Amino acid sequence: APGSNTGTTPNTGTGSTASANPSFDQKTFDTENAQRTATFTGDPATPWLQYLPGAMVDASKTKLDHPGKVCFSNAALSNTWRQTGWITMQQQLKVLQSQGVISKLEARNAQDSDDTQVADIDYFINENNCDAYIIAPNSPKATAGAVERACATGKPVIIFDRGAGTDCETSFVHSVGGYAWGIDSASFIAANVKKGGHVVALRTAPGVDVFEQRWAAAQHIFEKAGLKVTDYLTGADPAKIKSTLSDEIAKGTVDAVWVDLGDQAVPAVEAFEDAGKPIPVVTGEDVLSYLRAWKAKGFKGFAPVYSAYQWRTALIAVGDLFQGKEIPKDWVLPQVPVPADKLDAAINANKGMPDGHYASFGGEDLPGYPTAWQKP
Amino acid sequence: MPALSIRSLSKSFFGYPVLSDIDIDLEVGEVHGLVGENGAGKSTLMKILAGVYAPDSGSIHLGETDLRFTHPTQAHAAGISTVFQEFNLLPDRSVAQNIYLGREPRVRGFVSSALMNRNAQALFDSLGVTTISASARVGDLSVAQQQIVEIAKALSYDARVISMDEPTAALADHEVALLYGIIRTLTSRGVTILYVSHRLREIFDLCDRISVLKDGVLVTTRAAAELDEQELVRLMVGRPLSTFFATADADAVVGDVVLSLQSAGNAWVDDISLELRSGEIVGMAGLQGAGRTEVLEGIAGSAPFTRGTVEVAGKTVRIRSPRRAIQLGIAHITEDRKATGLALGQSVLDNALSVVRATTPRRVGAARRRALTMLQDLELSARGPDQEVRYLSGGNQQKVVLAKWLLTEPRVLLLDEPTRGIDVGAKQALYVLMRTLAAAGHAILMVSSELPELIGMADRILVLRDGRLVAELPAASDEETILAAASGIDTGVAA
Amino acid sequence: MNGRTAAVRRTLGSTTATVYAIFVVVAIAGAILAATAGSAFFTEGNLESLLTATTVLGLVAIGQTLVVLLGSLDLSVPFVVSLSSVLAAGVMLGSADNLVAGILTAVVASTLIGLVNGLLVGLVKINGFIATLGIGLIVSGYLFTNYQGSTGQASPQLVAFGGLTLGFVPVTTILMFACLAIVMVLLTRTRTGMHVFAVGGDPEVARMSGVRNAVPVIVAHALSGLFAGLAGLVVVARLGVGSPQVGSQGGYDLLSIAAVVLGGAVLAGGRGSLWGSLGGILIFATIDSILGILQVNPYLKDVVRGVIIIVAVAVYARRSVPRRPARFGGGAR
Amino acid sequence: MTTTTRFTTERRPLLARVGRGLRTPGGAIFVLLAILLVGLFLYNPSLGDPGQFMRFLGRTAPILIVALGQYFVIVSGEIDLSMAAIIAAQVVLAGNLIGQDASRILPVVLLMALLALVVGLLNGVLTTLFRVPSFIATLGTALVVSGITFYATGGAPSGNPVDSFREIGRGGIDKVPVFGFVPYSTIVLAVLVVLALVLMRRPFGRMLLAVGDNARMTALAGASVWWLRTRAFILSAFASTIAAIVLVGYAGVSPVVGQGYQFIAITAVILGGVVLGGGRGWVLSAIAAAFALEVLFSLLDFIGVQSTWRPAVQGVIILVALGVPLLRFTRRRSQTLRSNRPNK
Ligand SMILES: Nc1ncnc2c1ncn2[C@@H]1O[C@H](COP(=O)(O)OP(=O)(O)OP(=O)(O)O)[C@@H](O)[C@H]1O
Ligand SMILES: Nc1ncnc2c1ncn2[C@@H]1O[C@H](COP(=O)(O)OP(=O)(O)OP(=O)(O)O)[C@@H](O)[C@H]1O
Ligand SMILES: [Mg+2]
Ligand SMILES: [Mg+2]
Repeated sequence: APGSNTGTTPNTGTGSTASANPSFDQKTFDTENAQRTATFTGDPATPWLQYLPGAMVDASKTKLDHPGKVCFSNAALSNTWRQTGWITMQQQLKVLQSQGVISKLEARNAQDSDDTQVADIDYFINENNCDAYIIAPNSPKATAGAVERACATGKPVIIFDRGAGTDCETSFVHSVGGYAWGIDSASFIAANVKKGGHVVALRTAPGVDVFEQRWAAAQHIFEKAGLKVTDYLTGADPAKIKSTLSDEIAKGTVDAVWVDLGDQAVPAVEAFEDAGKPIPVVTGEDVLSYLRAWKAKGFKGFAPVYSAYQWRTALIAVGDLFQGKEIPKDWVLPQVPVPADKLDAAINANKGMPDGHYASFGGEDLPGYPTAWQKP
Repeated sequence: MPALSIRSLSKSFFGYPVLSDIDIDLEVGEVHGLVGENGAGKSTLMKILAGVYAPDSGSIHLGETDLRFTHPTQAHAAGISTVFQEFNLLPDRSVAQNIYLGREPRVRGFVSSALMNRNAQALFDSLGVTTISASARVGDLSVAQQQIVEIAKALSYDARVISMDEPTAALADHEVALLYGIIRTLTSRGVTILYVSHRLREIFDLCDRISVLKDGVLVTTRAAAELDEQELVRLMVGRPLSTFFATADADAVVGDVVLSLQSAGNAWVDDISLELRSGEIVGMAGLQGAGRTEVLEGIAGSAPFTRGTVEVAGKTVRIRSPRRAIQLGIAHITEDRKATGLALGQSVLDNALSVVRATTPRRVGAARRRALTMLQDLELSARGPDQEVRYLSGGNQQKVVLAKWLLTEPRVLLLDEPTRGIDVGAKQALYVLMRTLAAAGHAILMVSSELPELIGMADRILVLRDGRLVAELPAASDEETILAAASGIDTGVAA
Repeated sequence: MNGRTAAVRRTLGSTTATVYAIFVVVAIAGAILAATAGSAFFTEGNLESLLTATTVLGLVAIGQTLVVLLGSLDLSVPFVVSLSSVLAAGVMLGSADNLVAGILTAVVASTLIGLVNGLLVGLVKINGFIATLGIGLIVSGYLFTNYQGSTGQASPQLVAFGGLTLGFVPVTTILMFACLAIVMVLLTRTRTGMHVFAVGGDPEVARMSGVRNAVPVIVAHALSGLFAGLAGLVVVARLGVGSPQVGSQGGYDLLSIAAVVLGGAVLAGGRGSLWGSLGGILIFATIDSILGILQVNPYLKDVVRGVIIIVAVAVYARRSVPRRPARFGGGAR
Repeated sequence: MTTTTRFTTERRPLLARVGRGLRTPGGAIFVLLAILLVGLFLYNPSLGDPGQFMRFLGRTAPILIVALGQYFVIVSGEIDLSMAAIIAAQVVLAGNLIGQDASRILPVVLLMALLALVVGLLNGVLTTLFRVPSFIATLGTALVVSGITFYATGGAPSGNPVDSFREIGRGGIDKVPVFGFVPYSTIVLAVLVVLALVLMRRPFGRMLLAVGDNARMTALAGASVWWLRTRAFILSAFASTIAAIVLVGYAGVSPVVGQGYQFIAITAVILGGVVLGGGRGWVLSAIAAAFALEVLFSLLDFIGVQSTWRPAVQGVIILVALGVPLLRFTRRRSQTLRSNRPNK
């Protein structure tokens, strides 16, 4: 029924309705909560190669005696996280090409459309000349059918970022997940705002799984901490974020701002500055625009991370399969947030990078570093 | 028992009465003329009969039944159809589709285009029209042909009462004759015709009885035989019109040549050579489609000449746009004021100032002051300078068009059918105005399809045929001579 | 007879012919470009993709053509597509038994929304642009409030239907053509259909001729809703789930209008054809396909699309200049 | 007995004109705005403080400016769907080219003006000289402009221009008597509104209305129709650019900044009684309508309407605001003669 979920009405102040949020899943919440602090296999210096111990994929059947062609169906390039990842992936490709593992990467960009992505995958299948598929699904359930068709070709299928709503894939590469992200950031707020405090949550868009999970987890934490939450859908439009917050500031106190996408934090911070109010707790993400604003303005911040290096891991996974190296069936990558004490290090390591760059891009060892990431 | 009786019918727009307490009886099989000045309310009355407007009070009886229309369909169903003053055709659809719009014939539930075309063709055959194909696109037809389609459409309803609002305004003489024939056939079948026209000759040719409207009030209904033109005009205008055409002052001087064309031509006209002097009124005659409008458009730059030379006040000029023509002092009053003369949604004042604003924006202030007096001098009938032109009657709209051009203080006035759809009173006022303008040194080139008007007003008459000038006739030529030259049947007079 | 030859001449010289001429040129150019890129354009696989891409937009454009012919617009279609998809998938819930119920729910709801559009435009006389924009916003509010991401599950028959092909021709494409044929009959052989042209050409003339203008307006808008709903069903068949975003993701509002105009219809109403619209969609789909094969950056795709629309419509505008027949030859001065 | 009024040069009394005006759609919007403002003050008394209210007005400035630009185009009988694309392009241009170097502000602003001129000119020339309907022409240029913008930035531009440049959208004059705080954006807005009012009373403005009403007639009156309409498009592109400058100041660079503005602007302009198809409507009504919409959106926030329902409420308000007067007007409309037919 209308009005049964996500929103909260600030004038009644009836707190959150996390338990009623259909996106909330206690089991996944608990799993990801545990994985946040788990120990990962592999060298922490190359986190993109780390994974949680678990079932491995037998790669003997996927071994090729020639460089393989990889077909990549990408959901979109419409935010800076995806751009950062895409650059990292292309640089990784150069390495694998020079090693003679991969011949060619044919990429199609679905521009945020499920239907287009299904068409893209079907095109790859119909053309029948891919040695492996990489799919970054736009929305898990909607692409499930097409992913299953890709699996049916018998070629390896690597899913990364958002899940595929099926488990036919060869391997699913992802960092811990949206719940973990939400838990990291919301716990920071819960620890820094007294009970009964007012949190404004800025949400990008409804219905995108990653965002829904971040929000569901955060909502859960806020509810438990007894915080009053007002959430807004902003479409990531900075003007809307700013005016929304201006209204909130005009109406009463705001003790913290939680965002589900790092880009949104900067205009939120500016709203307090413009109103001449002290900046409260504002969480963000490891995107440099936020990290730099955080450092420059010295408010209480926290940057959860959704590791951008998973883009190269997906390609590495394919390369491993072509070379007959086994890979984890569920390749969970670490997802280490940037707290205040690591802020300076994160900023210094990324000097000269554009504002949209993500600190966890994980490409310092790749050819073309740093210039490849610096061009717009 | 009358075919249709109108009883104490009243209608007002925004509180302004347009028809008050009208009583008219239409007898079976008669042609009933309806005359009156512009804005008298003739078209409004017809639209009420057609179900387009609802009356404020009063009633309409068809035989025994009391009619109340809320939609034009009901008028059609009751046996009343209408030829409207404005065209009511869809240019992108075929002739047959237009005629049967709203009641397309169906065979087993589906519209049959074949049947529709056959019916339409049969209708034209019965009217003796041979030049129109039922499947032709209406937009491809000439204006006159479209008017005939419009008439055919009204006839196709098998109505008992047909109202016609200035059906001949766009017709040539032989087509008018065709219409006369159609009307006679209809009346012999007992159909009643309500006929509106500003051409008094037609009224007397056709009508059995005549009703006169003035300012929305019925002045009288009389048998045509009891009236003559003088009397009718007096009833319409409320005063006698002594001499209809203003005569030129005896001592009026014809001055220098202000406009001269030598072998001018374009895709539509060719080899046009003429001279226009200040203070003179030159008429231009020709059959429908002879190219008179195009000559004016060539001079005024809206369809520029591509050949020959044009001189204005002795200087050779190239007029490639209306703007250039206006700068040279040429004013072009077009033949279709609604489509090309006015912005109907704008006010009287905005329309009057439009040319000045477009060409000499710096003079707008002065022009605004003169505009008000000029509109008063033209005896405009409107609520004020802020009234939308849309709500003025045809004649008053024409006055606004004239005002907007006169405000540019032109040297040369090109008038294309300046009296089309204008009542006698306004016509005469315009004639007087033309004389005054000529006397003040303006040069006037006037196109008209009404020969008496040309003969009465012009100092000399140029005749155009098939895009070429074929004759120049003196002022006092008779209609036959002009027609002969225009049709090429007997070119007794040298070009 | 005379009329018939004139009609034939008109068809040959018509905008629709130009549309298909452009299509052929684009397809040939595409084949050549694809070949230079080391790929083939006319492969069964690619043709199947191309036809699939035509289907959803094609269904939407059928309705949009009706509405544009009428002189109105339908900006609510993307949201109706989404609504239809979530309703159908939500009712079916993956069960074979709920197939009919799901289809009916989706179709009825979509048609009702179209009907409301029609009532607002036809009776309340709100401008079509605004009325359908407003209804679209309302539907989107409903969608975003009640659905978070993909939802429901298509019934297995529907999914099977979505994957069915005859040779390389998807059955859904054939369904789209069937709809096209039905609407064609509606437009040329029924009074309401003919009145769509009349009201689009000049509503006042239509009214004066005894047409009840509201009827074609309401019917056309309702059908536009219906076809958007069918498009939503095809989406469910392809994706297997309903999605509250799928319509806006597809940009079906502006894309369908652009396709209809690319097909030679005049936005002011009264002029256009279904075949033309289909041609418009084929052109779009072909260009998309070629640019995809050439791995052109998706943003440059938009640039190409924009240029094609403008150029094509400019060409039509040039051709349809009404000219008085010239009597004398040219000859500059 | 005589019922026809002869022509008088007098105008009706001011009060009568105002009264009549308020009953037209263009006038009713002021009433609606007043009601909404009362609601806004009730739900958020802090806005009663002049400084707060000026801040509020200031942040609505970009959309109001966009509506202003759209007004010129709509009143001339066309429509401009390229505004959001121009805003995005200009915002990206400012972010990428000015960067952190204040000395580049002037040249980049000039470049932005040039871009506005080119796009406006293109829109105008395509619709007038090439007779591509403006809906399509501006949709096309929008695709081209935004396609190039996003191609050049890879899809997701980022990176704000230097703070001094952003001052125009963020800053203001403090301690102004009466107002307290006056954001620069309100000053920009005020200047533009006054300019627009003046422009619409000048021959250019009157002729723009005439073009929207009857383009053929305007051409024959010696006006250059293509140039009139093209200037409207150029004004619209400049409005988008100014809005972009204010926006990039207010909000910073983002691919979605300005998205959907043209639809809000078109809605506002029509809500303000300006007729799609041209020839009618007052510029101040259009601005008032745009402001009313912004007030409405804020009011919804204050009332606490669930955020996902907001588009729906917006849709309902638009339909009610337009539908109710129309229901009242259609009865009168049907009495009047044929409504102004499009000039084909
Ligand atoms: N084939 C045609 N197609 C479209 N319009 C035409 C065509 N022929 C003539 N016209 C227009 O119809 C009108 C009458 O034709 P034309 O100008 O050739 O004759 P005219 O001598 O000016 O006659 P009149 O002024 O009595 O109508 C003009 O406005 C002309 O532009
Ligand atoms: N829809 C309308 N709204 C307001 N006023 C109108 C409307 N239609 C006509 N009028 C006014 O009603 C009066 C009568 O107009 P009508 O068109 O009936 O005159 P007419 O006798 O047909 O004149 P003409 O000979 O010029 O055609 C005019 O003053 C006109 O301005
Ligand atoms: Mg009349
Ligand atoms: Mg003529």
